[in-house]
Amino acid sequence: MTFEPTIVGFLCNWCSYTGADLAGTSRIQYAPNVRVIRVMCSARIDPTFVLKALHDGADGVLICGCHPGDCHYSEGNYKMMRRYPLLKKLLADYGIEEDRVRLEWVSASEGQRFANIVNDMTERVRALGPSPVKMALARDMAER
Amino acid sequence: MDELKIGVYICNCGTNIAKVVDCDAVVEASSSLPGVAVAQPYQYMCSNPGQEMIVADIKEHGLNRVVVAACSPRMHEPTFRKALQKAGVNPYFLEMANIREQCSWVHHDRDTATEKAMALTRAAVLRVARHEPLERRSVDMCPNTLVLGGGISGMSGALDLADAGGKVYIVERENHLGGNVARVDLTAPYLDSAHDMLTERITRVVEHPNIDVLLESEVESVEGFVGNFQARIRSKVDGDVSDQTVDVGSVIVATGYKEFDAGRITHYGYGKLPNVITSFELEKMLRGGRLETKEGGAPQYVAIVHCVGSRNLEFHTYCSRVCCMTALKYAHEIKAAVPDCYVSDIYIDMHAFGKGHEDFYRRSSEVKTLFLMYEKNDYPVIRKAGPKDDCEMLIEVNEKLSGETIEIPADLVVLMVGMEARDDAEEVARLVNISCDKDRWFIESHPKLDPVATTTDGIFIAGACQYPKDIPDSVAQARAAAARILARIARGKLEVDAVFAEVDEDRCSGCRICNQLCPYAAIEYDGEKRRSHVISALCKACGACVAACPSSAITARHFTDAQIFAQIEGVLA
Amino acid sequence: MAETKLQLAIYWGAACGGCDVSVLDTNEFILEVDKVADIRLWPIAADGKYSDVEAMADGELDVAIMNGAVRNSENEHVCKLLRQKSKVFVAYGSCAYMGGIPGLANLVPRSEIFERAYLTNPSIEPGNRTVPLAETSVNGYHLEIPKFYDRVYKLDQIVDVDYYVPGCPPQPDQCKAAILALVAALTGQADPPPKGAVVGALERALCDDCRREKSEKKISRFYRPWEIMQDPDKCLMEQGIFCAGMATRSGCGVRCPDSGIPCRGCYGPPPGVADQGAKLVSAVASIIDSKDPDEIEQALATLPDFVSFANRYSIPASQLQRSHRQ
Amino acid sequence: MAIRANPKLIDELEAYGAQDVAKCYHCGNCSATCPFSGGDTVFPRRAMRQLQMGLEAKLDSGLDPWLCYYCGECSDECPRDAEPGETMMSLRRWLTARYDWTGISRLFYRSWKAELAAIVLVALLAGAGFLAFGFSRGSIDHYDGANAFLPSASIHVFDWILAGVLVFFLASNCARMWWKTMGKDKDTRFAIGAYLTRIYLLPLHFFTQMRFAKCDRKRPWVVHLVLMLSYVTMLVLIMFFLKYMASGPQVDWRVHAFGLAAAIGLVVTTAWAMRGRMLRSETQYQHSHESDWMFLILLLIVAGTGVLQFVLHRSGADVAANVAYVVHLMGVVPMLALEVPFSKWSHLAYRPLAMYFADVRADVEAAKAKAAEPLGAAQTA
Repeated sequence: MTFEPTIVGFLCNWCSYTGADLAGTSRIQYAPNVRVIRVMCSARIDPTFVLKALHDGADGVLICGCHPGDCHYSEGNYKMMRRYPLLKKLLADYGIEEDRVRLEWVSASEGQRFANIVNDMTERVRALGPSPVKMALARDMAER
Repeated sequence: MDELKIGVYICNCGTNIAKVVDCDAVVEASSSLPGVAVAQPYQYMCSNPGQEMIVADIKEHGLNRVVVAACSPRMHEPTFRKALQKAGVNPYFLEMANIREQCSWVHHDRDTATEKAMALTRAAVLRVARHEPLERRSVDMCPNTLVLGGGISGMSGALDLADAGGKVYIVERENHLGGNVARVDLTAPYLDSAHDMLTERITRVVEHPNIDVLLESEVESVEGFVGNFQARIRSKVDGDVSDQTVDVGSVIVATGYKEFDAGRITHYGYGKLPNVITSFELEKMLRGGRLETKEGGAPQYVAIVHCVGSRNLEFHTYCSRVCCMTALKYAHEIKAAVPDCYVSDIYIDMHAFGKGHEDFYRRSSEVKTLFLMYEKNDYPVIRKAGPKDDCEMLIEVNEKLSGETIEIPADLVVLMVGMEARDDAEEVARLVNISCDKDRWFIESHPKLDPVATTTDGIFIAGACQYPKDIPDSVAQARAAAARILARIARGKLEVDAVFAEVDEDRCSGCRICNQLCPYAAIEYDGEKRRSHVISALCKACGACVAACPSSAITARHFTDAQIFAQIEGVLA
Repeated sequence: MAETKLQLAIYWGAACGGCDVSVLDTNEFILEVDKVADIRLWPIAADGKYSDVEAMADGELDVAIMNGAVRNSENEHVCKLLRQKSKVFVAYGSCAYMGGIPGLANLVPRSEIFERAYLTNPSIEPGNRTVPLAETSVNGYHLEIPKFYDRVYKLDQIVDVDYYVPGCPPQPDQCKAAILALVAALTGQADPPPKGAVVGALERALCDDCRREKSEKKISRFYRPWEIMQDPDKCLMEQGIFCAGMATRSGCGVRCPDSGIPCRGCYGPPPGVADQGAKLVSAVASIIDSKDPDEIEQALATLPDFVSFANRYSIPASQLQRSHRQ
Repeated sequence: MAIRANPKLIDELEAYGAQDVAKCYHCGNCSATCPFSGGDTVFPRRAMRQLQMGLEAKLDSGLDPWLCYYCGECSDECPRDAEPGETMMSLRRWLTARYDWTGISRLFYRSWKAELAAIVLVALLAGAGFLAFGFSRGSIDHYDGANAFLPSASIHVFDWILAGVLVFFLASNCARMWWKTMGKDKDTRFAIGAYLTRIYLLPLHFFTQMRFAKCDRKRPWVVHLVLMLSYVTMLVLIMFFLKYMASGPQVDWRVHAFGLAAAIGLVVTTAWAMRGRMLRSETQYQHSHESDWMFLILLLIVAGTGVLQFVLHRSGADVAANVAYVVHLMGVVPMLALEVPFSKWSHLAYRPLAMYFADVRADVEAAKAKAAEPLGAAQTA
C-alpha cells in the first residue's frame, strides 16, 4: 500500500481559505492529505509553526496567502514572501528536503488552483516518503 | 478557570457531510478527547433546533466550550457565536471544524474523509480548550470630518456631510477652491460650462454654516484612530502662520492629481516649438475666448495628440481616462471658435466608455475631425514645416488604420497631458497612513467591493487621487465616502473587534522590529518606556507583528501561539 | 551551623571548561561557598572520584551543578548519576541548557565527524589514522571507551533538570547570584525558584539592556562585523549586522554588542520563545526592504550558514534538534 | 518617406457627392461584407481612409473605386452611415474629372448648371444645324428616299465624325488614366507580358461585367448588364446598319429585331433606374448626383425619340418622324459629345480598363514576390 503523507496547511483567511472553501462549493475533488489551519493573514504564520509541525510529525507543510498586491491587510503576504526564503535556508541547514515546505499564492477565486496545488504537493511529498524528523528523533532516543 | 467542559457537535448537513463522512465515528472519536463532556451528531446544526440543542446542553451540562464541526466558519461562525452568547457563554469560546467545504465536498473516499474530519475536529477541541473570553468594545464616533482638498470631489463630499449636520473642515493648499476643474472651460460630453457648475458648489460651500474652509492651509499631522482623530492644520494666509488642531471622526482624502509635464516627452518639441501647447494651456485660451497661435493668427490646422505621458512604457502605463473625451470636446470648441479650421485627432485608442461618450465621439467625426491612429510607444514626431508648406508644423505619424506613414499639417498642436499622482502623494499617504500603488495613486480597501475606504479605518479617498477619474466619477466617489461616514455618525458609536494584537510590556525589549510592520500604524513606540504598544482600535489583527516579534512579547488574541500549536498537535495526533 | 553544610558537586559534560572557569572567576566568593558547603566533587578545583559519588546515598547531595552537554555515554552516565544523588540538579551554561557550541555538531552525523577528526584532518601524521571504537581488545585485554553518540543532547533531554543557568559562560556575578539564591532556598531563608526556572538571567531580550539607539529597521543586505565601519551608537541590526540579541535573553550585561560584536545568543531565547532560530527568521526577514523576490534572495544571500547564526547555541534545543539529511 | 496628408481633400470631394466619409471610424464592416475585399485588399475601407486623410497621390494612382459596382451592401452594413458605396461613387466622379485633361468633367461635376447649359447649348446647335441641313437639300415630308430630310448616308458620315471626336477625347483620357495608375510606376509601365496575357479581360469585363455578377445582390447587375448591352447593340446598329434602320416603310427585321430589343432594353432599364432614384428604392439609388439625372434623362429622350420616329415613319407620318428625328439627334449629340467622354458614361471605358490594369498589376506584384523569394528564404535560413 502506498504511503499517504500528512500535510499541514496554513491558509490566510481572506484569500486562500476562501479559495479552499470555493473548491468545496464547486465540488472540486482533491487529495485528502492536507489538514488546514486558518490564520487571518499569511503574515501571522510564524516559522515556529512550520518547525513545530515538522517536529510533531507532519510530512509536509503548505503555506498559502493572497497573491502579492492583493493582501487584505495590504502587505501581509510580502512579509511572508520575505520570511519564506530565510525559513527555507534554515530548513535546508537542518536537512529538510526542498519539497516538504511550500509557499503558494491562492486567491479567493482560485478553488481549482488550490486543488491543483494540494494534489501536486501530495504527489511530491508522497514521492519523498515519510518525514525523517520523527524517526530520527526516535532513533536518537533508541541509541542510548 | 474551572475544569473544561467541551461540547462537540458534528453536523450531518442533511447528507452534505454525512454521505461522505461517517459522522458517528467522528462523534465517537471526539468524545474520548480531553475535556469533552458532550459529543453528538445532528442533522442541521445551523437550524434553530440545532442551536437550541447547544444552548440546552450548555445549561444542562454546564458546558464552557463548544466545538461545531460543520461548514466553513466563514459561513456560520457568527450563528453559533450568537447561540453561545444566548446561553451566557462568551462567544469566543466557540471553535468550528470545517468538515464540509474542506472535507465532505472535496473528497469521495469515506475512510480518508472521515479520518480527516476526525483530525480537524480534534484540532478544534484542543484549540478551544485554550480559548480565552474576549469582549468587544465600542468607541465614540466624532461627528466632524476633515476633507483634504477643496476640489470638486472634496466640496461635494463636504456638502453632503454638512447638510446632514456634521462639522466639516476643508483644507485647501491653494488660495481658492475648485481644484483642477477651475482650470477647465466646458465639460465633455454635454459641453456645459465647468465654471457655472463650480460657482454653484463654491457658493454653497462658502456660505454653509457647518463648513470651515481653510485656504492656503496644510494638514501637518493626523493622530488617533477611527472616530477619534486629531488633525493639526497649519495655515499660511498671506505670510502669517497660524496653527490649529481639530477633532474629527473621519477623513476624506481628495487631493486630486497634477497634469503630466509635457516637457518630459522630447519628440513633441514642447517648450521648443512655440505652438505646441498642453491641453490646459488650450483650456486657458478657450476660457479667454480667443484661439490663436503664438504669432497671433487663427490656426488653419490644429492637431490634438492623445496619451501624452499615458499608456506608454516610458512614463505611465495606465490610461488617464478623461483625455479622449476632452480631446473630442476640443474638436468641437475649436470648430466653434474657428469654423474653417481642420482638426486632426491623433490617438492610440478612443476610449469612449462613459455615459453619452460614444454619441459624442460620433458627433465629433460628423464635424469632420480627422482621426489618426498611432501605435502605443510609437510616438508621432513633430517638426517645423518648410517655407513651401501652408502650415507651421508637420507631424509624422505611422498611421495604423491605413498602414501609411503620413505627415499631417498643424499650426497649433495640443498635447493631451495625462493625469499623474501629486508629487507629495507619498507624504500625504504617510500623513493619514494609507498606501500608494506603483504609480503613487492611493490604494483603496477593495478594488471592487470597497473602492472608497482605505486600509486605515476612518480614512476615505475620493476623486482623482485614487486613480484618474472624470467629474461624475469623482463626485460619485466623494458622495459615497460621505454616505459611509454619515452611516457611522448616525450610529454614534463604533464597535471595535475583540480580536487584536497586544504587547506584553513586561516582555517587550523595545527592539522595534514590529514598528514598521503594521499596515495600520497601530503600533506605537514609547521612547520614554522604550516599549512598543498596540492601539487596539487601529489593529486589524493580521498578526504580522505577532509572528515577527523575536521575543514573543506580542500575542494575537484568538490566534495565540498556544492555540495554533494546539491545532497543529490536533491535526497531527 | 557547620554541621548542616550543604553538599555540593560540580561536574562537566561535553564542554570547553569555560563554565568551570566562570565559577572560579567568582574569586574569593568560592571561599564563602566553601564556608557553607562541602564540595564533594569538582575535578577542576577540588578532588573526588566517580566511585565516591556512586557510594553516596540517593539525594545525599543537596546541589549538583553540571555544565556541558551530553555527547557520549560517559557524559550521560555521570549526568544520570549526579541527578540520582542530588536533591537539586542545575544545568549550568549554554551547553547544559541548550546543547551549546558542541550542539552545532548535530548538523553532521557521527560518521562525518570521525572522518574529519581521525582520517582527513591534515594534522594527523600518516600511518596513525585510527578511528576510536567503543570496544577493542588489545593483545588479550578488553578495552572500553565511552560511546560517542550520533548527536549532542541538552541535559533535560537526558534527565530531569530543576534549574538552568544560561550563558557561555554564565557571568561570574550571575553565577554568584544563582548560587546565593540556591543556598538561600536550601537553607530555608527564601522560597526556592519555581522548578524549571532560568536563574541568573533576566526575562526580557537583550535589546532591553542594549544601550545602542534603536529606530525602525530597513536593510537591503547583511554585513559581517568586519565588513563595515559601524556606528557605535546605532543598533547593529539596523546597520545590517546580524545580531541575535532581539531573540536572546538578557543577563550577560550586553558585553558583545558593547564591544562592537553582535550577540550570538548564548543566553538562549527569552521566555515564551519556542525556537530561537525560527523567531530570528521572521524577525530578520521582516526588516528586509524589498517586495521583489529576487532582491529578497540577494539580500539573504549575504547571510551565509544561517543556522549557525540563528541557533548557534541552541540546535539540540531547537524544534528539529539535528540535521535530518538522509 | 512620409506622405503629406491633405485634410482639405475631403471638402473637395463633397462636390462630387461624398458627404459622409468623415463619419467612418474604420470598424471594417464594409470590408467584411464586400465580396471583393480580402487578403491585402481592404475594400472599400482603404479608399475611404485615403480620402479621409487626403492622400491625393494614393487615390490618384489607385484603381479601387473602379473595382466597385456599387451594389450597396457596404452602405447598408455601415454602423456610422458613412456611405462607403456612395463614397466610392463619388471617388469615381472625382477620378473621371482627374483623368479628363480638358477640365470639362471637373466643371460638369462641380456645377450641374454648367453641365445642363452645355447640354442644352449643344442640343440647340445640333437641332439648328440639322434643320438647316435638312431644309437646304431635302424636304421635311420625306423621311427617307432620294430627297429625304436627313438622309441616312449623310447622318452616317456625321455619326462617324462624332464617334471620332468622342473616341479621341475618351482615348486621351484613358491614356491619362493609364499613366496615373500604371505608367508612373516603372514596374507596371512596361510589363508587356502581363498586358498581353491579360488583354482578353478587357472585352470580357466590358461585355459580361462578370465582376458585378460576383456581388451578392444580383438585380443591380442584371439591370446594368441589360442597359449596357442594349446600348452597345444600338451603337453597333447605328454605326454600321443605319441605312437599313432608316429605310422603310417596310420593316427589315434583320436589324429592327435587334433595334427594337435594344430600344426596349434601354427604355425599361432607364425607367427602372429613374424610378429607383425617385423612390430611393435601393441603396445604390439613395444618393443621386445631378449628373446621374442628366444621364438618365438624355438616355430616355434618345431612346424614346428613337422608337417614336420608327413608329411614325412606319405609320407614314414622315413629317412627324423627321421632327422626332431632329429631337432624337438633339439628344444624341450632347450625349455622345459630352456625356460619354466627360461625364458618367466615361466609366464604360474606365471600369473595364481598371479591372484589366488591376490584374496586370497583380501579376507584376506576384512576379516580384516570386523573384524576392529565394532571397527571403536565404535570410530566414
